Amino acid sequence: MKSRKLLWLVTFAAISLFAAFYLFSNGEAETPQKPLARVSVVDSTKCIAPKEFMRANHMQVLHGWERSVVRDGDRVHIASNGSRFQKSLGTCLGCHNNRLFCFSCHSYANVKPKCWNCHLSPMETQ
Amino acid sequence: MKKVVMPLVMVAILALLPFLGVQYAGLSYLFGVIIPYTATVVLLAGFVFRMVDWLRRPVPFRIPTTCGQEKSLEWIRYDRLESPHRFWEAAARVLFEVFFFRSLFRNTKAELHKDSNLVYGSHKWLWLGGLAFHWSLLIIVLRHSRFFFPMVPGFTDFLEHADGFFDITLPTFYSTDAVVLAAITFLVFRRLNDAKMRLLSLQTDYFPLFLIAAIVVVGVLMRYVVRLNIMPVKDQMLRLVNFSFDAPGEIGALFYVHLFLVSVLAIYFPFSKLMHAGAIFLSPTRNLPNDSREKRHINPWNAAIKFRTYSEYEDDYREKMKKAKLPIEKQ
Amino acid sequence: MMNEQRREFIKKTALGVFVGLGAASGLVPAFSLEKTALPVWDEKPVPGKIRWGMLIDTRKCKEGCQQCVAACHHEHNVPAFKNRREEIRWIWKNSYKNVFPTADNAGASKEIQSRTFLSLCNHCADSPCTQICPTGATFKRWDGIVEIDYHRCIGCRFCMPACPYGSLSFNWQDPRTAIVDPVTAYPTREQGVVEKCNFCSDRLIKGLQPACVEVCPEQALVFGDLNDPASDIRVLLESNVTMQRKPELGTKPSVFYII
Amino acid sequence: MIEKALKGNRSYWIWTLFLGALVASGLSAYYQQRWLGLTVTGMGREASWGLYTAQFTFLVGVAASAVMVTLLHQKELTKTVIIALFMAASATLMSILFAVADMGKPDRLLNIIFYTNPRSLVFWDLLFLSGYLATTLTAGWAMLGAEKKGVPPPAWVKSLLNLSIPLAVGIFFATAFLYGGLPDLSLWVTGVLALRFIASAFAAGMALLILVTLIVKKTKGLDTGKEAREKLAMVATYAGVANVLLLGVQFFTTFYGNAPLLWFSLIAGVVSVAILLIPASRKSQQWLVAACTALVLSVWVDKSAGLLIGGELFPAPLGSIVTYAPTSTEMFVVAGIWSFGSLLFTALLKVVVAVKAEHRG
Repeated sequence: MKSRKLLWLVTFAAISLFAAFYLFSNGEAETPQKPLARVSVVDSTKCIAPKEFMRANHMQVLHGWERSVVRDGDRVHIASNGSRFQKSLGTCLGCHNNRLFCFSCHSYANVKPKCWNCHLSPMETQ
Repeated sequence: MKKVVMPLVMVAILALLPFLGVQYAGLSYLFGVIIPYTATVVLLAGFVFRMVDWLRRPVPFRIPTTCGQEKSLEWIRYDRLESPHRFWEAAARVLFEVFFFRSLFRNTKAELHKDSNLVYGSHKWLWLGGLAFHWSLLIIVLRHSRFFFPMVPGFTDFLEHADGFFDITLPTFYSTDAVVLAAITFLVFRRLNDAKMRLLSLQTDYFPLFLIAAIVVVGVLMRYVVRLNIMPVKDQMLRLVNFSFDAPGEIGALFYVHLFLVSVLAIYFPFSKLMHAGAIFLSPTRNLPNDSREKRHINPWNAAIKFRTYSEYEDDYREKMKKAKLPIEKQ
Repeated sequence: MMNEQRREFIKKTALGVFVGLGAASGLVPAFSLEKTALPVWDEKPVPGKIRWGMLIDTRKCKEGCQQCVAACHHEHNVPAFKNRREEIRWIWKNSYKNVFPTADNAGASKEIQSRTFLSLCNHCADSPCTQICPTGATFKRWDGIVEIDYHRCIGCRFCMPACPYGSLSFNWQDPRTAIVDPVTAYPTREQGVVEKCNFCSDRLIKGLQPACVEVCPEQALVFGDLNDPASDIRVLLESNVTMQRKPELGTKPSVFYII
Repeated sequence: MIEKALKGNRSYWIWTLFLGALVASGLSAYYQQRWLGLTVTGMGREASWGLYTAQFTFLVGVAASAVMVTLLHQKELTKTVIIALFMAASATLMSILFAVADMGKPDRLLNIIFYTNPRSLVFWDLLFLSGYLATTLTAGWAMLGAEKKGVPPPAWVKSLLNLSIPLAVGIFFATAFLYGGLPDLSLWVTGVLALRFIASAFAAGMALLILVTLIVKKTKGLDTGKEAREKLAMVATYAGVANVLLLGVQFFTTFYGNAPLLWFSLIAGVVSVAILLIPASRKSQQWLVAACTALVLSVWVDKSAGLLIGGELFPAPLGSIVTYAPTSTEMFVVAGIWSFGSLLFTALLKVVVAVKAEHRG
């Protein structure tokens, strides 16, 4: 019985040592560099996707943008027709510049996402 | 096995009906307007009918179940909840049953151990599962009130906020969705797991479970996976609560599946075990005060009994009694 | 079409006064959010390709000048809480002793010791804050910038004592109450998250220099790619004696100082 | 079984209601904190940790040490094991609650699971803690259930207990290295930190366990045995001696000297250890109570004040010294969480006592 407990402890100690090595070791590889691609500034007045799609999926699009912009630094959205947009809430609100654009539907359906906790909402600007 | 598969197939067919009907036959008016109204009428009328029917049945005897000290002498403390003596005490007992499932709380389970002794241990899993299931369902139903009011009432806001506390998904994740699915899974497996429970369970036990599970799953799919456009849904629900017969707008077929299954549940409700929702208030072992010793309870259908007192008897037979030299009280 | 149906219906319900506003709101003039343009990088960035760094020539930095601080804090909606307890700062000036507490002071002249030095997040190559963060909200970007994902931060504040430079600030209360002149181009933060300098990653994608670098009247700040041997910053680093803050901790800061 | 916690005498209910009232006031204070932000606490830019973190550290130690009763594996302790398990569970729950109370955005708590950072010791600590809570509570409850039925506990209880031990060790290491790895909490970054964390945890944990068994004995007449308490007192003594020595070392190597609360901690520690070292006083109940109380207080003060440095100084990353004083809101939340844990522990103990009484009578 005692020996089994000892075995447990030894196993655990081994795992934690291994984990500690993994945790505190430094594993960041440096890759060779390549010149930056530069693209001309484009502005679009068309929406990134058809209305019906956006109605159902805008939150998913925005959520995906948020993740890829913040985490991966991928800033460019390529629409299905090949046109390019910057992934930004401003891209949407630049065209949909009705101050109540978000709020009329969202208050009707009582859906309250937390976007405006940080992003300045159209209602707050003037 | 048939007892489990049949209800499953039934629910699957019921789910497919509106899907095919709306997607391929364009029956959105039938599934979006006619059936919901019908179901509501059936639910309300059926519920009232069953309740009135039960209420009119006379309760012949006081048959409260008690497990506490009965009210007797003033200086003996009695158990107000376990042996209620007044109406309010009995009402409190019923309400404890309704809100906290007190009788399930007492469940025990017999176990046969190796050394062949039978032991009883407390077994609260059904109580816990039942509480989780019913309370989550209640919160989910109340939360749906956001579809029925143009301006959402404050308590719905509060419920949504509390239920959606954990900021995980985008449409906000509701904890009750997960809890109710877990609870249903438990309640189904509870019946399947044990030979005795399998024997006791009938199709009518599995069907409502599967039906509610299907409603929840479709709801979850609509919200988190397919992400149905919510605007025409709210339009349609507002129309329904305003008794409008206008045709619904463009809504995904899944919504009709959800709505149809709810309608089926509503229609099924008054004619099934689901009526325990109303019946629990009428269960005589729970709602009767235990006062048989202080009040005389008479069967309502008993014919009036003609009692004959001794003095009447004596009046009738006084002369004969005198002759027989029997002692009489009045001369 | 749908909107019309809905509007008509709302009229029927008679309660949808506020909601009805939405439909009639074409009357409200357009609000002023800037139009976005495509960023200067249009492909998915390669991790490790660049490592942004900054060189601060403290000899040029003027005493009393707060232009970089003001520009940064304005650009990023940094709230101006007055009390020291709740103060939030991305870039600020501090005394020699506080900025280089572990440096050997024997060689530093009186003049140096009396000056103030800019301090900001060092965007360390081996950053303790990203290591301790339980959710990966504070993370190392592909370009060496240590960024905070404000959507993910749980506000546990373990990063704050983990950072040897005191670069992180916590939003003890709603920061919006203390933002003097909010800008629409950059979001604010919310109550309960940690924040810090982001090396102006928001400006870099527009092809601009960081706000502090751009605004400095003395050009005391140089910003560039530490991995690019031809960049200004590399040239300057090779031709000058520079120092980093607390180099003995092995965090490998990306901010260098010419004293 | 839990229904046994719903029946009790007057003093039981008074105690329960008292705790309940404290929980309620803690909740309302926490609601204020949720609404207005952590600005309602005394914490600030430089003193970013306060009372909550201190309670967390203390309770983590108490929790992880309690399970070691199972490791001792001695006959005299069999009656104490369940109490120790429940104490561990309650303390773990409290420590998790303190961690959550300290968070700026508790609604994102689950991000720790969804966006795991395996390099983060915070993640491992919380993972071990939740696993530990689950194992100790389940194992204790199953053992109690078996006892009530008068049958041997199910076989899996043994595995759970075996699992809880490495989890406890994991908690010790994760917490100690978590603080040890912070470059600028200079007071914590000493070679002896991890050792002292473990020593003080054992001292406080065992002392608290002794006190609990004494309280149970006094109020409910359930005696877990004098021998058991002596065994625990032995462990507490060893750990206490080690802790006092290590604390003394720290005293003379860092600037603890001008913090009065830490002086209190050191003196209380020395006195309690001295009492425990003398066999005669260790065997007397009054002296045992006094020593254990002093020991618990000593460690508690050291954990609180050691982190906050006597409520006077806090070595901020940039070397400046900042004042930290907890606000009343903070204290109400702390009292609320402690009461919640005590309420849970009381209920669990009530069940233990009722089950054991059933078997005697």
